[in-house]
Amino acid sequence: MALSREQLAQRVAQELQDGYYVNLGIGIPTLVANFVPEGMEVMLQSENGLLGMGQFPTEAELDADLINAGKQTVTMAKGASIFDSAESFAMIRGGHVDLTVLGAFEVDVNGNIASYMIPGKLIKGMGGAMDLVAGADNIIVTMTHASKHGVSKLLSNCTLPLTGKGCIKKVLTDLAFIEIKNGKFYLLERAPGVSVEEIISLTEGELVVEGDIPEMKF
Amino acid sequence: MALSREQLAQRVAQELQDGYYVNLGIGIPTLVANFVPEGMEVMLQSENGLLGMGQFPTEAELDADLINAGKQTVTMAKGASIFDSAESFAMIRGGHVDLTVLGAFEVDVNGNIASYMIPGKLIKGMGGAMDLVAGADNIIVTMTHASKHGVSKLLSNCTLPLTGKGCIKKVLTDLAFIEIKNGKFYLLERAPGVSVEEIISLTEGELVVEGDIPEMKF
Amino acid sequence: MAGFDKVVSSYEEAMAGLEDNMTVIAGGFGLCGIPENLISEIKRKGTKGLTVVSNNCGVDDFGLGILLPDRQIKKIIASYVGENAEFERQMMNGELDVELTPQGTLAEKMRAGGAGIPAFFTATGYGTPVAEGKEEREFDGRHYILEEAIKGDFAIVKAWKADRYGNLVFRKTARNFNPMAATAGKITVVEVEEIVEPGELDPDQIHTPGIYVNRLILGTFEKRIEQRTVRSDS
Amino acid sequence: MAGFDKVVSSYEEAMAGLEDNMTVIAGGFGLCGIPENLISEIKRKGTKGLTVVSNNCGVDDFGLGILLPDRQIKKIIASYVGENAEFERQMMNGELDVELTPQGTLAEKMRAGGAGIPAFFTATGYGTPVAEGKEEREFDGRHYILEEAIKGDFAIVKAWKADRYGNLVFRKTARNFNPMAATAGKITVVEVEEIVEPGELDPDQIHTPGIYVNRLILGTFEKRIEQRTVRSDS
Repeated sequence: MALSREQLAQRVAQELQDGYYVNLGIGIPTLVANFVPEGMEVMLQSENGLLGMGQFPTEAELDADLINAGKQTVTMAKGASIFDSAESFAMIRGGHVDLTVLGAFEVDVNGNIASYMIPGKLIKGMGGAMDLVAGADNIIVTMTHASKHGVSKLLSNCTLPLTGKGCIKKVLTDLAFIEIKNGKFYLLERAPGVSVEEIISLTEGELVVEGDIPEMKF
Repeated sequence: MALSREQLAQRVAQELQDGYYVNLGIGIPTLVANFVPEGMEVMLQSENGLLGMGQFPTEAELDADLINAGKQTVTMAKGASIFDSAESFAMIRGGHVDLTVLGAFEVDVNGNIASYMIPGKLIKGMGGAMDLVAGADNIIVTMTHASKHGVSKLLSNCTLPLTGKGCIKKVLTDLAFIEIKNGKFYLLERAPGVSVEEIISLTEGELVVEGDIPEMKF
Repeated sequence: MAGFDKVVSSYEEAMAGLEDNMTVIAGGFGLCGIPENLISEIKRKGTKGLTVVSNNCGVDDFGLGILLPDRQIKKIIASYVGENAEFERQMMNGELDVELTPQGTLAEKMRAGGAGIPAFFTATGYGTPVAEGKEEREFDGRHYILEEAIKGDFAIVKAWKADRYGNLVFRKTARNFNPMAATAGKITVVEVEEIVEPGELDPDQIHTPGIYVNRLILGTFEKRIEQRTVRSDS
Repeated sequence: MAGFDKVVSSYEEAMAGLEDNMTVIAGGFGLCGIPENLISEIKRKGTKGLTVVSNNCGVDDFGLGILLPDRQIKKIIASYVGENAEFERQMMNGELDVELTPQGTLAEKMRAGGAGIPAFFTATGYGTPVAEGKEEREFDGRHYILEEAIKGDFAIVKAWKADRYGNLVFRKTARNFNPMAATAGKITVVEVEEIVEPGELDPDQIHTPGIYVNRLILGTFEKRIEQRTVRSDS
């Protein structure tokens, strides 16, 4: 069974470590915050200028001056700090964020990522995504493995305009957890009940399958 | 008569305008603050991170955490702000300071200035001087016109290592107020009682004297 | 103290001198911390052919979006331009020139413009459409592209508090691009919620020193929320 | 909250891992805002062959100057190095490598190091000895030189207040180079006058977010004054 959005977030959360500063993209990555393991603390960076993002506000707490990068109203966690956009991206570009999680349309065997533009269709802009993929060492891309029509999104070469070149090493799809190195995909884990064969068939780029591939644990 | 240190400062002060942000170098430039015309307000920038430098502290006000670029203890004027060194030089380099006054060993007809190093003798470093001369549009250099032995400091070509290239347009010496343009010195004013001939004789670089040269007024 | 008193009393005075075809740098992220009344004044003035530098372009009826119907904006340099139907129409029809710029690069370009840094290298955008026509260079085995500074004829900024000298304090994430925008305008105009006397703000806690500010005006603000998300009070 | 608690209890622990031939970036201007006890700990450790990046090198018996007698510093990158006899002796004898760097360029190089900017252009130093061996380029008819970022194995910083998460507040001109230094160390160690609990500092008023800080220690400070200048009380 393909992972649900929640399971994707849950699996990503297993990569967290106590004391991590984390930037979560819009969509599934945002859900990761709900699965931080018990007894572990992480601090969320929002690239519009907030380190230590809290939960959504109550009606009483609602503040138009306090939003996240998705433009949603939020609160601040204890120990939060506020800064300007130049400082925020100094943090990101300078590699100070421990983990970045974001979505994508496509990734390829060379660690390229396309996530911001579909020519002629979707031209909204890259926001902070190009800075995030260029600045972070530790990035997890979360995405569906293939389109509804079975077209793979894990490619030999990205077909869409790139968000970043050679910067992705880990991809979690609804079917598999994959590492990118040496110009190849390496299958690390598979979603519960998903066969290696299915993953192979839905992966267009070269996929290395070494030994027994364990199922993800939740 | 050659100008005294106080007269040099007094003449520079005539170039101030109400609302000017001013950076004053160490030595004679510092004295300019004592001659701000009545009813005029200027704000002093100190490149170690203070805009709105006040007078020296009383014993009771003395604070080791509040110094100027000359490392002297100071106070803050009303409306002062504090910032870090990167911000301070963003201000300077970005051309936001209205007037910079600093000393020099030599200037030349091309607007070059040498002020920080005498090889083999004085190697203390340029501090913020190179940033100040490169960043400011409006700079007044204050210096003695010639050495005690009558060697001119207003040259065809600076002989000492440069602090900045092609950035000086106005020089006030103890003998004359001079503009630099088109690769020449232009005599604008002479110190009271100092003859044009004396200035010519002590100026090694090409000096243009057009019409009657007025005496400075104090 | 006239020399440092930056307060003006009307929005007309605040935006005086803005002319067709100028470049305007605007603070704000989404609809948060935008100089909403200064934007309205630009609409009222009817200035045309503007190049606008801003992270976003507002929504159809609020923020910079209100300058679109009259085609006041010729070109926009932004990182994200969704949520705006008229914008999309003009962009798709080639009526509006859009230069998409990564958010961090945009912030740094504004800062550089104000700080006398004409250009800097960044890894952001290397190997992407953003890198087209730009110099590429390796430092320590990593690839970077050269990005140039941005300066504006005007910068329009929203702060929370200011003293009459133009020392600014921002509030929460309404800070965002505002401090950089403030440094990068030939004329920087700031609207605020409160103006106090010089000396009332703690010098250690001023976000933008008054040296960057030319004009200051007291405003009232709608502060529209783009994505109202709340949790139950439990 | 163990993960974000940066407080260590001894100076030995604070500087653990500092090894010979490392690069250390230090905050401070003159003797103002220097991490005086962290410097003393480096003296006590006896670490040798250090490259030190700091605006100044202290005086003979205080600040970074105390690392000179035992020849712990191999190279210093600074803007101004007067007021120090032993320094001058070592420099003149070629025992100490001195790279003079304009003050603003030095600050920007540290900031760039922390901000993932490998290099930037500046007009500062063009046509001077500082430009030797550096690329020159014209932008809009002005001349600039290319300056590269600086990063340190360690950064040593003095702040006024911090919370346990390493969020820092500086006091008056003791701020100077400290915020940039804090961003540019692989390991950033901060000593402060007061440590409070997370949540006690106003998030809008934090000068350096805790993300840059690895270790935090409570110290007591001599705060020596270099140029004591006072006026009479009249």
